[in-house]
Amino acid sequence: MRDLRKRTLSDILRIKQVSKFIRENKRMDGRKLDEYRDIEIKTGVVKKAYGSAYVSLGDTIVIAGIHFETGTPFSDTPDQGILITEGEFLPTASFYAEPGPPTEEEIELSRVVDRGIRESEMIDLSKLVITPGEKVLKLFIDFNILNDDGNLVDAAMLAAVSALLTTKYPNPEKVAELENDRAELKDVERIPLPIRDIPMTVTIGIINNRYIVDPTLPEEIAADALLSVTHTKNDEICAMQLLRGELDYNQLFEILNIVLEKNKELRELVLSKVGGG
Amino acid sequence: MRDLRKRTLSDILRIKQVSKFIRENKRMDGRKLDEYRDIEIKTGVVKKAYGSAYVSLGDTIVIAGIHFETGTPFSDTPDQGILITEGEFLPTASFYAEPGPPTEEEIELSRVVDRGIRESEMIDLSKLVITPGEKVLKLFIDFNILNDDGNLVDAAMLAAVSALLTTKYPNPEKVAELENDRAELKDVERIPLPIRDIPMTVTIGIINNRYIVDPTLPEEIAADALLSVTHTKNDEICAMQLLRGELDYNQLFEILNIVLEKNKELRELVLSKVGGG
Amino acid sequence: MRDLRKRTLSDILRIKQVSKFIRENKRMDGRKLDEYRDIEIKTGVVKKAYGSAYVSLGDTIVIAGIHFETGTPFSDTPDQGILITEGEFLPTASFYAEPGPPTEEEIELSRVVDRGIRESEMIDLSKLVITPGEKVLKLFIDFNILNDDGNLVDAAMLAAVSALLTTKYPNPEKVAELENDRAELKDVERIPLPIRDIPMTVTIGIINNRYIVDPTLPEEIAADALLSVTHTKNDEICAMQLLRGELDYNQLFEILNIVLEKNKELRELVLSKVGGG
Amino acid sequence: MSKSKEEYIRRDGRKVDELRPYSIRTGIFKNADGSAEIRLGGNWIVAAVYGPKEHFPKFQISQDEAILNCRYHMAPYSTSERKSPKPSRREIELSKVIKSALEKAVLLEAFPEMSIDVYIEVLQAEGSTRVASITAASVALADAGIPMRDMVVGCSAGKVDGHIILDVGEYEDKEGEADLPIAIMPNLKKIVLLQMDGKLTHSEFREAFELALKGAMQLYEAQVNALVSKVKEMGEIEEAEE
Amino acid sequence: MSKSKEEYIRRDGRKVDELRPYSIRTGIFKNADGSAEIRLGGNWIVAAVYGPKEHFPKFQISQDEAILNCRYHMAPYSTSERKSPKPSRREIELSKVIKSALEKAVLLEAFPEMSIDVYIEVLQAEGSTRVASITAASVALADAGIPMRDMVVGCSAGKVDGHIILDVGEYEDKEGEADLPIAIMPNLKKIVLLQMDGKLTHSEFREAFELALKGAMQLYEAQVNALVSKVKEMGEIEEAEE
Amino acid sequence: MSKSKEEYIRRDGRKVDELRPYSIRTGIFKNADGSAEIRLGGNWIVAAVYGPKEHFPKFQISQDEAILNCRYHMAPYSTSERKSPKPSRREIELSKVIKSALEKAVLLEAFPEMSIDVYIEVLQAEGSTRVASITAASVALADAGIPMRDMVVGCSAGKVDGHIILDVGEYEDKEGEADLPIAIMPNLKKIVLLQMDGKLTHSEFREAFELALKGAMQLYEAQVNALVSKVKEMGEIEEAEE
Repeated sequence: MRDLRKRTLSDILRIKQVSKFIRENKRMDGRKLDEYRDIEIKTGVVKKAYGSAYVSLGDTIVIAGIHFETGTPFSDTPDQGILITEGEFLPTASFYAEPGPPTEEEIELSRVVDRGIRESEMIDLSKLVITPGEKVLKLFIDFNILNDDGNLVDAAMLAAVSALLTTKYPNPEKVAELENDRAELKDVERIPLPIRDIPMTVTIGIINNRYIVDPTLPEEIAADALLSVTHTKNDEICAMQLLRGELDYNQLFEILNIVLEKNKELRELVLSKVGGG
Repeated sequence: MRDLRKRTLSDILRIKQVSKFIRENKRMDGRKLDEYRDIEIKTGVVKKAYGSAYVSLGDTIVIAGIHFETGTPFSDTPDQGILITEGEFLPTASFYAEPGPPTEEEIELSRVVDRGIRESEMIDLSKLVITPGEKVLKLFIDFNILNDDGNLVDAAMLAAVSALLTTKYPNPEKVAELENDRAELKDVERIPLPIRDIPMTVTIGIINNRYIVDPTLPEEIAADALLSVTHTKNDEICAMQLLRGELDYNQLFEILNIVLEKNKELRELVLSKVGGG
Repeated sequence: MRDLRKRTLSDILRIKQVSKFIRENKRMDGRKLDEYRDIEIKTGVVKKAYGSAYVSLGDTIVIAGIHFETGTPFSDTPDQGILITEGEFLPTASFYAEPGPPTEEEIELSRVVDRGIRESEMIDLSKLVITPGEKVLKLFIDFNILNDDGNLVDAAMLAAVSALLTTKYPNPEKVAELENDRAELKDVERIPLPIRDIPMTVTIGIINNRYIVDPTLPEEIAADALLSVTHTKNDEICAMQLLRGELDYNQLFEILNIVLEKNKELRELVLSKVGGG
Repeated sequence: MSKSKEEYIRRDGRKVDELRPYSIRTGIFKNADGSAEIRLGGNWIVAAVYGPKEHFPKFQISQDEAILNCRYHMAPYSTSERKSPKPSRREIELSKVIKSALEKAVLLEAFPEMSIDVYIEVLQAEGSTRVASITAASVALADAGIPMRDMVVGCSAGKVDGHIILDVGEYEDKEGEADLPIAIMPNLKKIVLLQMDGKLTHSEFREAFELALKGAMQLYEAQVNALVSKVKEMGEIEEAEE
Repeated sequence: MSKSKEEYIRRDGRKVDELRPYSIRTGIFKNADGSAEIRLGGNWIVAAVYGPKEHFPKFQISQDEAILNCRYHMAPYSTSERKSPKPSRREIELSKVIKSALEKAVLLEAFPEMSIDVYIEVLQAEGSTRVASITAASVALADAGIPMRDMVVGCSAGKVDGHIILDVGEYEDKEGEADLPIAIMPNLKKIVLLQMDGKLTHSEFREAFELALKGAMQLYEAQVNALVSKVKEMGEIEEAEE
Repeated sequence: MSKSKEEYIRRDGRKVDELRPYSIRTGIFKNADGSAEIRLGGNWIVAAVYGPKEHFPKFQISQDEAILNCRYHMAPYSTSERKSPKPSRREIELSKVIKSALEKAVLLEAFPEMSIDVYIEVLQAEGSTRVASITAASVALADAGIPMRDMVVGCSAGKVDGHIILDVGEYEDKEGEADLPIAIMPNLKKIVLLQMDGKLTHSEFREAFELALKGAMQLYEAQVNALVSKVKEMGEIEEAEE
């Protein structure tokens, strides 16, 4: 379990170090408080998937892959495809990440990413319908943390969004003609996903009442609070999660302003690296 | 796990106290040996369910709720609806009741309640058929122990029976016309459940060779045996479970006579509070 | 868990004893190095199953039972029935065999037996089709280790093969006419399984660089390697599993020659006891 | 219901008060500390006992007495439809009532901080498996040399076509009007397992209970004989070895 | 959106800044160390607290502070379609965020090596259950006498038909444009739970947040009253007993 | 089968005795004590090693040697149909045979009471993943500085269209007549993993085995090179830092 409250002796020393730097408006890796680490984005890294992306934020590494299956729509949304997001920490990611059923941290992370995608209405799910009320496409976003050096939400969102932007999916009209969905789906003509928005998530850590962008794992442990905010391309807030800690009321609004800026920076970066939108 | 054999020092002291009272034909709470605690029954407590009941037997609190889904009948009973009973101790109920998969005590309790309802033929399951052999209604009885002060079987049966007596279920003829069962089932016209009997369960504890009705948790721990017997309204025995301990042959028949009396008392009480039947 | 590496003091003494005998080309139970223990095979032991066999190899006891259900074919083999093999150690088998989800040893054992049956093409799965692409028979091989005194692979294969050789299965043409598969399947006319081969598995242990056949549990613990090899009736190798340990390259080929001989012996024994083929 | 009790012949040819053919054997598994097999009509059930032995994990041990674990389980091939090997809710309930019954017989206080495991496997099921299981398990416990206050022996009675019958078979379980499985300690005359489903009047219940008692006493003899023949066999082996 | 904020009447008759009817009771369960019940519109939620108590297994204990466990769970009958009793991914996430919020209020450092269990059961759900749950849980903790830096109280705001509204009901949750559940420590003025979904501009967000704060302060009064009336009752009982 | 062994060209253009393009890198994950990546045709597999470290729970530790844990797992997106993240029976079997092979190479007796965890993740699968996995895992173990008797390197051979071929690709695995994955300790000349399915005569088997051996020796060179380049890089970094 990824338990940021765990305070071993070495954690405490690290926290002191981190705090000392932050008090001087510096960070241990030389970054400015509002600066992201180097961001690497590679798409199409897994050819077997319909879309995929490899993202590294410094030493944090995430891979996302997109798959499709046919299925029955939910009874309350007969004219919508189904979006499913499942994220796991691979046991390669850290000493704490052991194999087993998903932990509450993994479930929270998956659901935060899912809300970012879903609430921004990034994908037009009505375009995933094969026969209304009977058969639709299920879009699976699977992502994995391969190495954890903090800020998993931003990294996972970047991976999921980049994978989706470069996904080609089975044309539902052609799927309707299949005899054996399961065997033949992968050979159906593929068309680009109907993208309507590009949500971006920025997570802010509060250390010594200063706001830091893209916290590393030691910074997360040192932080008094961690807040993830997702914006649409039109600057609406579409998802928010206080991952940990407590905030003053005014801190919330100060953070929102920082996030709004960084979110634009990040979206431009993705567009330049991935295209789409 | 609810393990009545667990004998801490305080258990042992409690058992001695309980036994001392019983030897003098008294009980710690002032009741007579064959007297129930105050019984509170409220029906319709959960509007979201098709039927529900809140029952307290002294400090023992149980809630039961009734739900319906459509499903395929069992292959050996194509012309019968399906009855499913699942009971759980909520972790609010006691220090021993921890969250997790159902324990053997929870499974036994559920199955004893289920047999009481099923074997009395309380519900005419043939009236739950939508299309014979293809589609029927599944009737779910879910009950929860919210606080455990003993005699869970009687309390759970009272809750389940009271909830069923006041349940209105989706008219199968109207269900047959639905396009989307799952989404529309809850809006279908509802009619009263076809009730054929009102089973009642009475549990007797044996302490110092005396028979006590409606045992509290300390009395259950002190008891040498606990026997639950369910009767139909026609005084037939329809279910029986030796929950714990050992009985002499003659004790069995002495208990049956007590149970037969109490069962009538209890049924009248339910009818007066709930109506139906 | 069946962990052959577990080395208690009594294990170590036993290993020394076993090794001493083997160095003198003898075995503790008086057998020659290449000799099987007494093999008992009884078929039709469980009338409720479509086929069954009880096999004992000395004190190792295995029962296999064959069942059928209807189901949907896999998307990549629409014109083939489905073969499923599941083996478990019953907790009767040994002190280490505790109830619970299948261990890695149980899964390996099941899959080795499954490969022996499947890769030899023993059963003509195309004869298990009811409606191509839509409905086929699922053939379940369930086997249990009742007592473990080593060489479980050979014993389980003998039980599975003997059960299959004497299985009569529901005529798919008649199954096609059923209204309610689940309820009526067991009453359908039964015909012999379409048998095309009779695979046999022989497991060799290496102790002190000598090859021993049909190792007992103490011999397995003492062995440096355990190799299971399955042959078809035409002397082709159709499955192989290094269960444990390490082999020189030349040892592998020496073992293959021994296995080829023993495999014929075993096949004749089965044919004489069970018939078929 | 037109035929009298004496005339009524059951579907499998039995009279109302007749047990199915039965046999009990002990010492069937080499590894277990005790074991037994029962055949009762088409039922084929084996039981193995491991223990008394050290209990893990430590925090669960009881200072005063041994912990008895009990698993009743049906093999996938034991029924005419395949049964998933995963324990069902029914199997979990029966494990609990069988454990509860055996606990009254075993001198648990003789083995504080230890545990005793009883494993029952139904290899073929044909009605009344729970009582046949407890009968076999009790023999396996005795075979393991575990001290007991009394044997435990089970038997069922039921009601079919209006007749009270002994030893409920599979058809009678499915189609009958009532099923009453019991288990007793035959010398202490104590009931340790008692369940019922179906419908019985009080007088029918008494008749069924007494019939089940009679059947249990008959099976108790078979338990004793199985244990005696094992002792005899061992004597013969020892004599032969001398 | 044609109607002004003052005129807009919600489907259940409420004004935009109106809470549903609510009540909070404490001391509802005898066995628990603390307990509370909240009713908020159709929501019916109970919470029980066990602890502080020894923590098992030992290797998980924390030397510095108590471990807080928290389970948010919905009863199968709490929703209009039956909910499986097995915890869903949603329930696991909500358990985590509620735990995380309560941890900021409880003086965990007062009980090193111990654990405190908070169990929340939604008996009937009608929108905004997570914030009602945390409100009840906080009262149950106080009822258990566990020392806290402040109460925790939750409330939601949202956007429906273009209007920012207080205390999102079930219909508004499903059909509305945004949902913002928050929980605060009302005296310390700290946000301890904050989630959002839907779409809000920054100015809408500010309006919604301030509305939710206002609602939370109103519910905080009900928390205090519930605790005060319990103390009064106890006083009366004691007086009566004297 | 009309074409001779020399002429036969495989569907992906390879000769019968030709490996797919491959590369091995080490030190790819910062947190793990050792890590490696292998690409072999379309296979993309990573391995991480944690340990040696204290083993929990205590009652499982071995007094004499370290416990080696091993997990082989396929990512949901690694195959052309989505794979459930839950380990399948196939993955559990492969974890077991890979663990069994690595145990022969690692000097477990150097770390009594400790454990070593090997995690293998198949990010993209294209045939012969188990042998590629073991090849990567062995490099990750060496990268973690864990003492070993020898490297472990795996390779597969098979039979397709009547020809014995090296390094079975995905199409060849599905459509071919036999698959023979092996792993060896190349200096000690020991087989530590050996499985087979399909049908091979004894002489075909010998040919396939020898081909797989040859391939394994080629991949062993790549293992060594990966470890050497890492050492070189570190040297360069150190020089640069001086």
